[in-house]
Amino acid sequence: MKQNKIKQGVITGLTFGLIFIFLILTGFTQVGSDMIGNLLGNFEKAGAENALPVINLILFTGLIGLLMGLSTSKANLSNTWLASLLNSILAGLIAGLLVGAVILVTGSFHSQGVDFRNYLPKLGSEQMNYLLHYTTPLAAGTTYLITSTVASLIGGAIGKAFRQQSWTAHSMTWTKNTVKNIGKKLKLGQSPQRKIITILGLIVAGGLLYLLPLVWGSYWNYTMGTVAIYILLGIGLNIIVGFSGQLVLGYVAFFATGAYTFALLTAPQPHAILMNVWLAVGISVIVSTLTGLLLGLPILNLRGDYLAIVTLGFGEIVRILIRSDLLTFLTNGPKGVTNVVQPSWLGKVFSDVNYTHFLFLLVLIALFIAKRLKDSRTGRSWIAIREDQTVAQATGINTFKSKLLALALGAALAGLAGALFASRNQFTGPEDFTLMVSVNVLCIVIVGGMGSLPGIVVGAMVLKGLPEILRELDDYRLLVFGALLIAMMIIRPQGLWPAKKVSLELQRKDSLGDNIQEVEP
Amino acid sequence: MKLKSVFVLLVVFVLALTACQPSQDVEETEVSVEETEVSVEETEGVVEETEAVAEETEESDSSLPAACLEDELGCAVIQAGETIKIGMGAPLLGDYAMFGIDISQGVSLAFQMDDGFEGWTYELVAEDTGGSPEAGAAVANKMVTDPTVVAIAGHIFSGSTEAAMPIYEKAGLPMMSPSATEPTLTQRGSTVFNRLAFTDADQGKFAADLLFNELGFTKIAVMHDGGSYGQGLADVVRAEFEALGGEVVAYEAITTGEADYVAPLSAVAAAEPEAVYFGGYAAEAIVMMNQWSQAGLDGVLFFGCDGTYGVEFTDKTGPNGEGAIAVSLVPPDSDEKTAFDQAYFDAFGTEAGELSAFSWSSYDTGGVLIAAIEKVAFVEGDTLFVPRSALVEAVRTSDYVGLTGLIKCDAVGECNASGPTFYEVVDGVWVPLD
Amino acid sequence: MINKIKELKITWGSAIRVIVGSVVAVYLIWRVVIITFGSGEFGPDTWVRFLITGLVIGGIYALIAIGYTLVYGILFMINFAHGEVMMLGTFAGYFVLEALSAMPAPGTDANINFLNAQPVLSILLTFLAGAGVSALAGYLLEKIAYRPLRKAPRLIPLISAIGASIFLQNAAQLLFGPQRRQYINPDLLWRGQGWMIPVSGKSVMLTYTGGFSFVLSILLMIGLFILVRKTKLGKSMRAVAENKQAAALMGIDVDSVISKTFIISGILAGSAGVMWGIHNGLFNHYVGFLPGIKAFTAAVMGGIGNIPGAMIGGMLLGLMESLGPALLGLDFQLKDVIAFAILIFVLIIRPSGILGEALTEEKV
Amino acid sequence: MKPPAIQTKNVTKRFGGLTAVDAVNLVVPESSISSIIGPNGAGKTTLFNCVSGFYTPEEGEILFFGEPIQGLPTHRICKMGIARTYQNIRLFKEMTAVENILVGQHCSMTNNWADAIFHDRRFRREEENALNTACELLDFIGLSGLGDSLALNLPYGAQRRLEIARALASHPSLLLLDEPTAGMNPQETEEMKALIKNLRDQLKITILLIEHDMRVVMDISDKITVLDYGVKIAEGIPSEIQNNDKVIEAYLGPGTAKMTEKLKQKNNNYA
Repeated sequence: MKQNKIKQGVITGLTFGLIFIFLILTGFTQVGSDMIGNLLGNFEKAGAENALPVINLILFTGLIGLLMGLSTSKANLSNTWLASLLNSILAGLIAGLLVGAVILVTGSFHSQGVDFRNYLPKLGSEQMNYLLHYTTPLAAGTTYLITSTVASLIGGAIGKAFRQQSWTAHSMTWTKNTVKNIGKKLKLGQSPQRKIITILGLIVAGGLLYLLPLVWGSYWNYTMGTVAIYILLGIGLNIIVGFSGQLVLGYVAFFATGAYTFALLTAPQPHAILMNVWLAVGISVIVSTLTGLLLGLPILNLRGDYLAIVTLGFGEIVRILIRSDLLTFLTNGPKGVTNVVQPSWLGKVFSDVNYTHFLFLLVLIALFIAKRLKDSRTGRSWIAIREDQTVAQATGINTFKSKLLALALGAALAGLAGALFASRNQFTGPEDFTLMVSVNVLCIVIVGGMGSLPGIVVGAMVLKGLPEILRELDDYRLLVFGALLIAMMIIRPQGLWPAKKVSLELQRKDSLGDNIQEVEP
Repeated sequence: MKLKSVFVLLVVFVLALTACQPSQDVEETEVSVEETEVSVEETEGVVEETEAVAEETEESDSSLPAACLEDELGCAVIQAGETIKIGMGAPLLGDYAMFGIDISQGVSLAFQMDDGFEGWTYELVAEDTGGSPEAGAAVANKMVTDPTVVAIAGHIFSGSTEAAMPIYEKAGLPMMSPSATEPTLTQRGSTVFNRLAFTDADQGKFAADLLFNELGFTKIAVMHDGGSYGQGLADVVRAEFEALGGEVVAYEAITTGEADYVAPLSAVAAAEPEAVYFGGYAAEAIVMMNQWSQAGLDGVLFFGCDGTYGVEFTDKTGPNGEGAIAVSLVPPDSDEKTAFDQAYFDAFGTEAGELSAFSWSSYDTGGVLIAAIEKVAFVEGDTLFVPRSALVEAVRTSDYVGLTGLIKCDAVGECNASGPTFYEVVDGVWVPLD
Repeated sequence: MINKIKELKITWGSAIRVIVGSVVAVYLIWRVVIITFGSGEFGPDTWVRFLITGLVIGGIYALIAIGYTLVYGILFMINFAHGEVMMLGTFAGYFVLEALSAMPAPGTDANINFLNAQPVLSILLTFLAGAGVSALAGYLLEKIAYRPLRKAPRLIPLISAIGASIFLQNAAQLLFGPQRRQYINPDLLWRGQGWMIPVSGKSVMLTYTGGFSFVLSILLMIGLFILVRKTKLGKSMRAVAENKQAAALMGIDVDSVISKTFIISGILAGSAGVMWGIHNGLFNHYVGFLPGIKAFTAAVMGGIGNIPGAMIGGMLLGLMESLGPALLGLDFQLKDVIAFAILIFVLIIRPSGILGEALTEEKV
Repeated sequence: MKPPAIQTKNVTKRFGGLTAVDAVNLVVPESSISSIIGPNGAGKTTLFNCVSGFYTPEEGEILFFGEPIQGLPTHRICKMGIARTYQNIRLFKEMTAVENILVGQHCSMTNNWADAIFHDRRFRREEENALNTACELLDFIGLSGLGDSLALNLPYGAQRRLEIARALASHPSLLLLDEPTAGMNPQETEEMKALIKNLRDQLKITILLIEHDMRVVMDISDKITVLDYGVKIAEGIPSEIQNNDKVIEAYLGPGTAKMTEKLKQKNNNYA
């Protein structure tokens, strides 16, 4: 019994100790401490003296300890205060001992002049001194131990106190109810009012979408333009994966086809066709669609992961062929196509603001189309195929045709996105079309919520926008990104904005009700 | 219902965007130099427009020094306590990270070893591009929004550079790339782009000449790694070698990142060449060298390029790499070089040249940029001003002696005046070829 | 008879299948004719070289592919991070070899390091470390990133796996740096040395590392086969793969079986990683990605979920990569195109892989 | 004379060495309720799957109102007017009840993706009609008000009925019901019986069903076919089947027919 009670503390301590060691070895402690320094506003002065960074480092250690304490208290609600605090102290001690030991050992080696950097590049001399708080290994190790234990104890106490009064739970339910009530009010409100609010909102949002690109500068125009292109890709892949449930991992092939068709048709090299931009966009879309059809015909009766790997292979085939010597005469090989034409309207080349507006408009149109498709016979047949292909076919759906249509439409959107991508960058090269593009788009669809259109917007924002925002984290952004992806799948597997069902029956009743009202007077 | 969902969507869109504003310190500087900021921002249009804006600036704010008002792109204004920022777009993560990390380390070392200018120190702002053109453009767009960035060291890799060039051109940020070698980059009329790397065309020509005339080979095989750099070189060598009268008996491309090239090497061996020219990077070259005899290429000369040169090659091929030839920007031994090597090792724990062959030229890149900035920058009050178009001009007219020799840019921005040096591996060390 | 003819429906899919099939077949026959009777761009020695390369790489692919197939068989998920599990094993092996080579051998003079004094023991230790670290990584991966998602829709664990892959790759880069590292082999197994096999007047080298890797991968596969077929654990693995609920009702601890599956696939991946290092030498944090994708391809080609299928798929993929370009008269740059094209071709003809169960009759 | 709704001629289906359905001849007259019964593994569902197109029989012919349908893809068969339900309910779980029924109407609708994008008149009219039909069907199976809940959230009996509604939505002339009352309580079973009768009487739909619950079978069937090991062993009206020795043996094992005879007599004696 007693052992069981302690177990939680031991495990948490070990976990957090290892995590902290990992953070030290990857050098994240420094970044984290600097962030704390930034928050406290003492970072500016940090360069001069050693005291401030060390304080920040200790604070960072404390923060980890605090989190550790909180998580020990989370596990056993039935624990008494004493047991709970004991657990926290235990966790703090264990983690502190682990970290302290690592610091002690590396520190001692370091003071003997051993250079770890060949194997652990983040443990350079300067960093080691910093990690040692500019003192002896023993003193530093002890500091870590004490900080971790004390912080864990505090964390445990806070956590226990909160849970004891289940204050958080109350607040949670309160918020939920409030949100629900507001929702109800909105729903119950008479529909004319609702419409006015919606229209007003649309105008405001539309205005913002128009105004923001004007003011936020070229960097954000560029980033949001990329996000918009990825939304287009997401919508396309969502038709294939989210609606019709066909796992396609080579979506980049259609993107590449669109981009290259457009680039080759408009760029002065290697072919000097110099076609009109808008015509070229159209042809790119058509070529991508045809590629989709051609690929789909032989393979669409494959199921699940077989389809996934075949399409993955197809994506790679397209990329390798584009850059190969075999097709260099056609595609300009690994050098890519340069000087791709930018779109123009009435003789004036799009500025980046125009371009962002144009992309936003296209995204809205694509969203609108996808939404209409979803709520139609076609869309229902896709979703039926996703749910149960055999039954869908027995219900009269020509599944092959239906899947082919989904693939073709998805490919068409990818082709459009590709053409825009090439023209906006004025360049396209084979390295823009790696497997990771397909993976990214798939992540957008799933992180946003399978089959959900607003989900794609949110997903694209998070997945293409977040790494840009995480640039502040420099080297650590992809690390953080990977960890967030896992955490997100565990915490919210249905996606950030899961698809919502339209209440068709209710809607019909509403409309009938409206009719009656209209008839009565 | 439909309307509502669209509405919610828009709101989220907008909220997310407003949440994504640049970090605070950048914002502050934006406020303090609002005028220049505006002028930089609006230079995206045509050049005439920029001039108009510059005039506007003149009218609205006469506190700027005359040199800035005369400069058609205005000045970068750097307050006391700030640093002079030099941007860089390089692959810092992913498959090509060693190039980016090495180059950023080389450049930042140049800045660290410099005493600064009138109390201002230089700071390298390196952003990750992963080597891709798409991210190259993103980084460039980010760089131009920071008004205290005065110049760009980079980009690294031709594709990324290519995508970034038009953006810097509009903003008037001079570039100096230690490694973008695609020949046509300097032939696009860009005023801002310069490079230290010699072009593939030059290198290929010299290599073919050496192979045919000096070493006396008549039958060679040409291989490349399928990248634009490698393929460019290989094509030049093939054309030049054939023009000289030699015969290219095999032309084979491989894929990067593999660990086994026995099959393509065996195929090349079957054509019985006297030497194999390889355009590509050390990673593949090392694997190839180690499998040389396995593929039946014993006694056939390996002829590399500046991508294959480096300590890594000799370290990791050991006796297998004996006799291989490569080209390099690596300077001949000198006191400065020894000092740099020591400093590099002390700072980063790896030998200069271990991550890539660009350690030295990236150091020189930093040096050239510092020299150019010091030529045009001036202090008024407690503010540093760097006239932008003057800086563009200054970089283009650089005349500087660095670790790698004389750096003197020509009219289109080719700055490597010393030409390639060929090296041969003798007893595990690269020795200049006479 | 008439019935049969009526059943031959002509659909777009089958038409394309026939066309693609016959074009490929005609081209292949033509190539074989040219190679056999024509002037012959490659001599027999070159073909033997291709074969050796293919088999060695194929063995490594097969080991990794088994990991994919084991996990897929039991969880129906693509363990996208499997390549990264292998990468961690490669690193672990490297560090052990570094340590051993820096360590003086006991009882000898200081000139001989432990590595060369006790090469067999050293190699054994290296493999133990590689396999151990990969097994641990696999175990933790399952526990942290996949177990909470056991009941989620199928694509959710895939995204989690992609996240894990990105995380592990970057963690390794941050921990150990981006530079390429090279395995220090004991002199006994030095790269670039091997047995010389005379083939048509020329001698072809079979490297010691290559021979060693191939034999070891075969031994590991045999071991795994025995494990799955003969042991209690193997039986429970198969039971869990068949039906988790039923297995649980029969008293099998499903969680522990899944954990053990990940451990086993980790062991195989780690061994493959160490082999990779010993045979090829160079590696960095990116080493797992490409072999991971290739092995996944191999697993699917063999019929995913089927262990002998993964072995055959791996070997076949390795052979195709080295023999394919020469057979088809294409550039070696296109070897992945050939590999993927053959994959597509195989799946068009056998929609569930070479040894996969036929799914044509859907269970109703 | 109008051909029967379904006529199978010597239909044989094999899985490897196992002959699941062996030369079965079956006639289902129009507007009848016919049942197939037999012990587990007798080949009932396999025969169903042959009729609905999931399997292609190796031998024999299946005529639907005189037209051969064996080997056709299932969506074509559905379009011809055969709809079915499944032994283990197979609804589109993540779709609402209404949507399930709308999918069922797929064949009877003609609008395509372009119509959907432009919301043209045909689309609007068709969708409105479809929605009306769906709501009527919901009413018919007694699920109105539950139309907007996801199929997986419906109670078991409701799911069974929804599956029938989805099948009905395609306006079938023949409805195949695979164990429609499996797992239902007596009251639900009664409701289902009434529903099936209604289908025949009101909508004039021919019904072929597989059922284990003998009370249901005996109560509503016009005709019963008994399968055992893939072979038809008996056919006739309920009362004939009830007293067929072969059938009893098939269900209870050889020799049991006499036993039951004796038991019956005993019971009679006691009575």
